[in-house]
Amino acid sequence: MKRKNIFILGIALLMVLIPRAVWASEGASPESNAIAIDAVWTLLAAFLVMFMQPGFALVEAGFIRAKNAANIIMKNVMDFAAGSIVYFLIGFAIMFGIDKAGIIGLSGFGMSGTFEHLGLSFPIWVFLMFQTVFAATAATIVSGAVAERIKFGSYLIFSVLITAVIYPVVGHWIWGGGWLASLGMIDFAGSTVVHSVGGWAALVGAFLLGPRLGKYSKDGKAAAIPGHNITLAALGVFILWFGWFGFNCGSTVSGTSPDIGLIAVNTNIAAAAGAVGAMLYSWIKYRKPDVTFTLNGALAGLVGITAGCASVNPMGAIIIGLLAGVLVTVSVQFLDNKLRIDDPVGAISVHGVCGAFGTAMVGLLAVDGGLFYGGGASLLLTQIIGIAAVFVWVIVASFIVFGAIKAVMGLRVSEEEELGGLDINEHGMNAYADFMIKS
Amino acid sequence: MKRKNIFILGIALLMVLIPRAVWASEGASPESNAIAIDAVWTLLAAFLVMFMQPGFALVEAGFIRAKNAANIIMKNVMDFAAGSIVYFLIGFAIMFGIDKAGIIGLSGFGMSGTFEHLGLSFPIWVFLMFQTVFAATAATIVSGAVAERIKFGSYLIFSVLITAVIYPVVGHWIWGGGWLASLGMIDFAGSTVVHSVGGWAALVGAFLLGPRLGKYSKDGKAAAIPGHNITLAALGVFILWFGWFGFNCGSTVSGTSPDIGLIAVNTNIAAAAGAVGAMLYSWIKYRKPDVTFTLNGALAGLVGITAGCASVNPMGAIIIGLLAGVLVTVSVQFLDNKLRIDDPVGAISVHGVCGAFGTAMVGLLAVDGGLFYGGGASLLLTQIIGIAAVFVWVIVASFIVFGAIKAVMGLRVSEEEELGGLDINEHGMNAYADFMIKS
Amino acid sequence: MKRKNIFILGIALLMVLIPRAVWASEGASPESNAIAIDAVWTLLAAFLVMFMQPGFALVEAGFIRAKNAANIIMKNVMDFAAGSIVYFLIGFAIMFGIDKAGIIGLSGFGMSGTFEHLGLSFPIWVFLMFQTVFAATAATIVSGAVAERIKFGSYLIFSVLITAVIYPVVGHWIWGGGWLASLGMIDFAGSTVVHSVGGWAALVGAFLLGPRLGKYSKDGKAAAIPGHNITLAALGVFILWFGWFGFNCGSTVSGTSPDIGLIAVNTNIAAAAGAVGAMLYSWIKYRKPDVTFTLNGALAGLVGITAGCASVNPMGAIIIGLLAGVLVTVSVQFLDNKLRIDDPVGAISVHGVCGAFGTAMVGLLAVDGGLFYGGGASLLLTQIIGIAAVFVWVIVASFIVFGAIKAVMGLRVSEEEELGGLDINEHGMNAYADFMIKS
Amino acid sequence: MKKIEAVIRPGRFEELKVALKTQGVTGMTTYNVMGRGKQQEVKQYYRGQELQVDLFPKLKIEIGCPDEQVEKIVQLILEICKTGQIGDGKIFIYPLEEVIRISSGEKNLDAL
Amino acid sequence: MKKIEAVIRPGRFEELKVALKTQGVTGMTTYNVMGRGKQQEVKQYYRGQELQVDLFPKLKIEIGCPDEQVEKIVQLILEICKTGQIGDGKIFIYPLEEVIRISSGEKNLDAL
Amino acid sequence: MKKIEAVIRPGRFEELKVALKTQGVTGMTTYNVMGRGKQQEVKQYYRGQELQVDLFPKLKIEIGCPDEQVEKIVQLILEICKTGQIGDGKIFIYPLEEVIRISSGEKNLDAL
Ligand SMILES: Nc1ncnc2c1ncn2[C@@H]1O[C@H](COP(=O)(O)OP(=O)(O)O)[C@@H](O)[C@H]1O
Ligand SMILES: Nc1ncnc2c1ncn2[C@@H]1O[C@H](COP(=O)(O)OP(=O)(O)O)[C@@H](O)[C@H]1O
Ligand SMILES: Nc1ncnc2c1ncn2[C@@H]1O[C@H](COP(=O)(O)OP(=O)(O)O)[C@@H](O)[C@H]1O
Repeated sequence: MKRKNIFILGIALLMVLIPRAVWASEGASPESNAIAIDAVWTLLAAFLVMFMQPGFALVEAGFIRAKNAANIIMKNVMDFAAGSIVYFLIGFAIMFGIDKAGIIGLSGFGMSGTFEHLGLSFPIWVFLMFQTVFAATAATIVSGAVAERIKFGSYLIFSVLITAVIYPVVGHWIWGGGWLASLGMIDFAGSTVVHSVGGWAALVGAFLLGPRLGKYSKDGKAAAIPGHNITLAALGVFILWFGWFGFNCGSTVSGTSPDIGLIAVNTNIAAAAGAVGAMLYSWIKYRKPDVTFTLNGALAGLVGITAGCASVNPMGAIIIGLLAGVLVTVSVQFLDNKLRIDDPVGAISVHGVCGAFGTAMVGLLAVDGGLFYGGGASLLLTQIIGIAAVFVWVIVASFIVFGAIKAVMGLRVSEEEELGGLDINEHGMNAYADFMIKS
Repeated sequence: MKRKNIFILGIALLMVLIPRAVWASEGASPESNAIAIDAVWTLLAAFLVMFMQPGFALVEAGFIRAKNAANIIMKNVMDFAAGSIVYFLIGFAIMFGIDKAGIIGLSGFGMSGTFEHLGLSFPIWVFLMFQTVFAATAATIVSGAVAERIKFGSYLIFSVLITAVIYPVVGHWIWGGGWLASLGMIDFAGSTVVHSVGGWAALVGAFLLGPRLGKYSKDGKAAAIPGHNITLAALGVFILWFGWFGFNCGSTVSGTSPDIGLIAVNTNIAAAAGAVGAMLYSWIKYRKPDVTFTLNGALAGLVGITAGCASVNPMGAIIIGLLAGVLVTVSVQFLDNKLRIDDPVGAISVHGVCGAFGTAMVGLLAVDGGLFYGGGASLLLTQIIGIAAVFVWVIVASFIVFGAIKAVMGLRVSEEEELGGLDINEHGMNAYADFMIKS
Repeated sequence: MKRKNIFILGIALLMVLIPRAVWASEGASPESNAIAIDAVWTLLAAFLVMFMQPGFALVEAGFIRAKNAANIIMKNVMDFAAGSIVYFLIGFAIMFGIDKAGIIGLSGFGMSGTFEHLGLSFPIWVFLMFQTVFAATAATIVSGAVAERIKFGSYLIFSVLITAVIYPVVGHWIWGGGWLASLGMIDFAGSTVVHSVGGWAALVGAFLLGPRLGKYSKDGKAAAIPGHNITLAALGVFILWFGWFGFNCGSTVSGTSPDIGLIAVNTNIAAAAGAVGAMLYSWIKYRKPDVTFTLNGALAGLVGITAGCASVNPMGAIIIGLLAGVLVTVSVQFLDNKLRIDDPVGAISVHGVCGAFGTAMVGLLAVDGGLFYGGGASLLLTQIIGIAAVFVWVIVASFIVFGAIKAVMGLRVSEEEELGGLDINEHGMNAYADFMIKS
Repeated sequence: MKKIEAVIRPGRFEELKVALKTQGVTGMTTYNVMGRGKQQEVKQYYRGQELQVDLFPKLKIEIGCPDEQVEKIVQLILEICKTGQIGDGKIFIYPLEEVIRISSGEKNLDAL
Repeated sequence: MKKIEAVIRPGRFEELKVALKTQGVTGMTTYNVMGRGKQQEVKQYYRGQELQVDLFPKLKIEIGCPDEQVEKIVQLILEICKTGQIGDGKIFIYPLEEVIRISSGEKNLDAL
Repeated sequence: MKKIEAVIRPGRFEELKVALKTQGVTGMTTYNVMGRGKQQEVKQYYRGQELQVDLFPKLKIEIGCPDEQVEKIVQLILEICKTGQIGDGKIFIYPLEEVIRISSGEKNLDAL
């Protein structure tokens, strides 16, 4: 067998099983290799992003009480499962179908028709895979904020609709050739597209649901409701940090891009700075370094750098991370004590607030076009327009969807169910059958 | 340093440490790059598949009682450890050694001799790595079904023998140029080769061991024995889902293959559909969406799509997943209540039953050759022959091996040890020393 | 759009967001592709190595008591977070800056200036990313040995200093063109550079801190202090095993290297042999296969093979692994009973002792240059010189740093804080708020 | 002296604790128990198997107190923990012969 | 009234619970304890260190009942929980002065 | 016979257990409880919210023993568990009417 014929290689024995034409049967070329590198990179990144799902699941589970752990797990499994199907059927078409007036895509439902207008070199499936895991990320953010009290069925319906419509519309605006893309908004890997969308939807959900029983005393003071497994929550954060390399670096959708190294460094160092920022702030403010804030801080740094990971330099990434780390703790306190919106895991602050913050910071710190680098205020302005537009759309759409669900079937479990826990009442089981659970 | 000389690059400083000739010292060529892409892809996929080991470990641990958690963990560590060595020494030779009569390979024990007949472009080690983690997967499936009552030593011996002989023989038949490969059976990534083999061996093990104490009341009614950590079990499922991308997409053993994107999409959507199918079915049947069935359903979808992931389209994948999700819950009930075979984690249903199901579905849904696509019944027939042959071989071989172990040293721990837990009695410790365990 | 123009591809829609020049705008070439493959490989390996952080966190958390779990988690998060920043600012420059007398690098602080002397083909950021996660690994080893009693602040300071100075100096000697590199020392992926450095620093820390309260009875007998979550510890080991593929295979910093397959096989089989070795040894010695020793054994195998993973053959890897597995259990006992140094997780034995052992074994088993392969004693001698030099440097430096911290602010929490647990006393919370914790 | 043992709904405990404190009763010992009175079994399904849940999680509070405080404490418990539904819990009262404070060696009423 | 406290092998509980129910005894409170009577220590190794295990997991059941039921319940426990081996457990009987059902305020025999 | 109930600092238990054994007292039942006497609340912050910690983890030991052993055991507990600080714990002594060893059916003093 000659070296040259690598495309008819593989394992001869397995060849029977490979039913389709290989890449370029006429032989390897620099072009076909470059396409392969891009495809391999994009897929591996997609796998990493998919792995963020258990990251979210663990953070959310760890930050809430043991009696609701199986329920939150179930929500996380199902938003990814249902989301994968619905994004395949509807979401992708809205996001990347042929553009209508810069507002929405409207071709390719069920992956039918052509996606030639995307100008992809590799098969559309590679791109679909990558976009599916992004869509699922947006959906999964919501579950944390509405945890411990939302009905399972109601949650599922919202989850399907955010993946089918609410998120893809924003995605179309910014990544699908829509009006914000035309304005030149920079949201490289989705601080706004993915995280703020999830965060603002979470805000609406948590607001409409109201706080958990016992969260506020009669005199309105917020109580601490400690999470049941900080070890697992931390594992979740590490998994997210790991998966985020796929999220940000993979957003080049190209392994031949020379930017991937810088993006990785920026991503990592912003997360690091976020953890440091939150830890120091909580240490000073509460006399002890707070573990859950530090964990939130790392995520805040990651969310913050997502928009600008390919536009800023590492110093910029450190600044974004540090500030996001502080911002997230301030924001959690603000929601808790001032707005009285009960978000058990800090999802609104981490994803909504820090997503918007990170997107805005690109306007200041982008090496190419940022205000601090002499690029003037125009990029900053564009960013702010984008942030505001997405905020308005998501809040309005979520109000309609959550509101309709509330009207039709109710959002919240009964008081008794909430006290007894969603695990036993919604799923007939306990997550930790063998352990004594403290009351 | 010239751009061109990239092959003598790397980090100059590190070069001292690289003792061997680099890929193609005469310079990069499209061919050498394509080989490198294939090697990189195959290795990364192998790493992902290796990571399925903790996935299995967590699902199994989470679904059983706390008093046996360290024991199941230990079994999972050791079947991979012992399996890696024994597959290197024996298994690979039987599976990929030079064919004897379509039945068995018989050259290359201890990786000696040549493997030129495989026609691999990249070094044999890449392929060995990939195949090792597959072999370990087959072995590890068994531990769940025999959990909470099998002797540690007895389990280890079976585990070594399945990896050394039982699995490689099947592997040879279907992937190693054996008689089923010649018939044209399609089992792309191993619904049958890996999963059914594990599942049928699990069936024999669980049957010979008998049910756990307390599983059946005197009047023969099956009792529920809740798992001790659903959060970890769910993490295990997510890890498996993640690793499965390596399992299926990596089975191209080629990153230059244009199929990898479609395979990824099919894999993901079948898992999603499996979770949806199992959830809906359990919701209707038991009035509540069952968490552990949903988790099993996702795995069932993955097992089901494994055979046909490169042959069906995403719609086919959804169908396979949905049906597998329903099938797994029906099968678990059937084993529990009708056959009275006690499988604590559902391994027989997930891997054995859904593996066979998925393999058969290729005969219907393969775009190229499937009955529903006008390909006639011949592929379906071939698939069924393959399923049946593997079933017979594994059942017979497992009966012999498990039976011999039972005769010589016994399979099951004493009643007292079972009641007290395998952790304390087989390993002298508890998995959760600091926690109060409910009785 | 022509196939050829793959470099201006990507998704047309996303292009707006990609602010920088792509790899080689003039088109794909074999050279540019090879660079891309190397960059992709190195980055993916770096991500895997980063994922070792939760591996360490879980092993350490699982092996200690529940009352200190959040604290150890916090230390693991923070050493990676703080370490990433400080290595960016200082460590990388010391390790890979322009060499001074073979002792230290002194250029490129804050990644300023040029790193042309490294002769890298891909952007420096790729390399920085890879090196950052290695540096963090060295730091994180220490936390396990000093667990359950060191002050959080004191730990953090040491952690920053090991990443900024102690580790980079050794890195420079062996990987940065320093004097040990010149001698021809082989430490491919860092048995000595990373693991021994961490292990010896851990030794000093554990020694200066003294044993945990209750570890030794009045008559000097060591007590067992069981870990609180063996399931999570095992997950940690599996994660480390998984990440180690990135650690060792990625150390080629080249995906076009033909060695990556062999390195993967060696890594895997040494880990397997380590687990087997430790299990068998403990089974014989204590009549039961010890779970935590088996877990340590797998890690010992991995640490042991790290130096020689590209120099030995799989048989050599099995030997190294088996011996390391036995060695680690002997060493743990020796430290516990003879030296009375209390290392809750076995970090000193796993990383320090087995790191040195593995480095030495290269001198015997390297196919090219090893004593057993007729290469004479010179390589062995070099290896031993390297081991000794690193031992002396790390011990002395750690004594100075830990000693200074002890003198200035104290190392150890108060007796009362230790009894009550570091979680509540250092961070004001419990890791498992909902569970009854046994006393 | 008496020992009052109250088995209550866990969700009621916080309020009770605060109320007791306002009455000057701080000494108490609590732990989780599983129990059942006349409360009905609940049928659950786990993996499709019926599961009779006939023990429910409760919180037990033990309070050692002088005879004359018993009534007040019982009243308080009834007030706060009563929803009128089965499952509210029960109060048991035992004779208590001696109490000793370990830190001081004080005995009986001085020790409470 | 009496309080019966039985410390038994956890594995025997399910059967005992069912048997008690057939006798009309449903009221009970249970929790996990660690205990030891004359049962021998067991030597274990953890990471090579000897570990004296001298407390064993047991289940404690508390049943408040009228005086005349005591004997029947004790008999039932002896019947079901006795294996004849050391470690079977122990039964303790205490005087119980008062019982109050929280949901209704009923007292004593009415409350049981 | 009496039942001695001691609520102590968990950290003191190992030593106490050994000391009791040297006195021939091995029978005991232990479990974890949360409790409070006159010990002061501690203020903690969790995610920036104030958290009043007013129940502390303690270990409860129950020992059934003949009347004449009570004093010896109480002395031992005082000796070993007393640090002089509030929070050391408390000892409660109750009347115990009957004890039965399940494995043999032996009663009262024979059963202890
Ligand atoms: N006879 C009894 N002996 C011991 N504990 C009891 C008894 N009756 C009730 N309890 C405890 O009180 C708790 C609450 O009882 P509840 O169901 O309210 O009683 P009832 O239904 O008789 O009012 C039970 O969960 C159990 O722990
Ligand atoms: N004197 C005692 N005081 C308190 N609890 C006891 C006493 N003796 C035994 N127990 C409890 O009863 C359980 C079972 O005791 P067991 O070992 O069967 O006693 P024996 O060996 O005296 O028959 C013990 O684990 C312990 O919890
Ligand atoms: N009156 C009481 N009733 C029941 N338990 C008590 C009482 N007083 C104290 N305890 C228990 O004893 C433990 C130790 O009490 P401690 O704080 O030392 O008491 P004091 O401060 O009164 O000396 C408490 O945590 C609690 O569990």
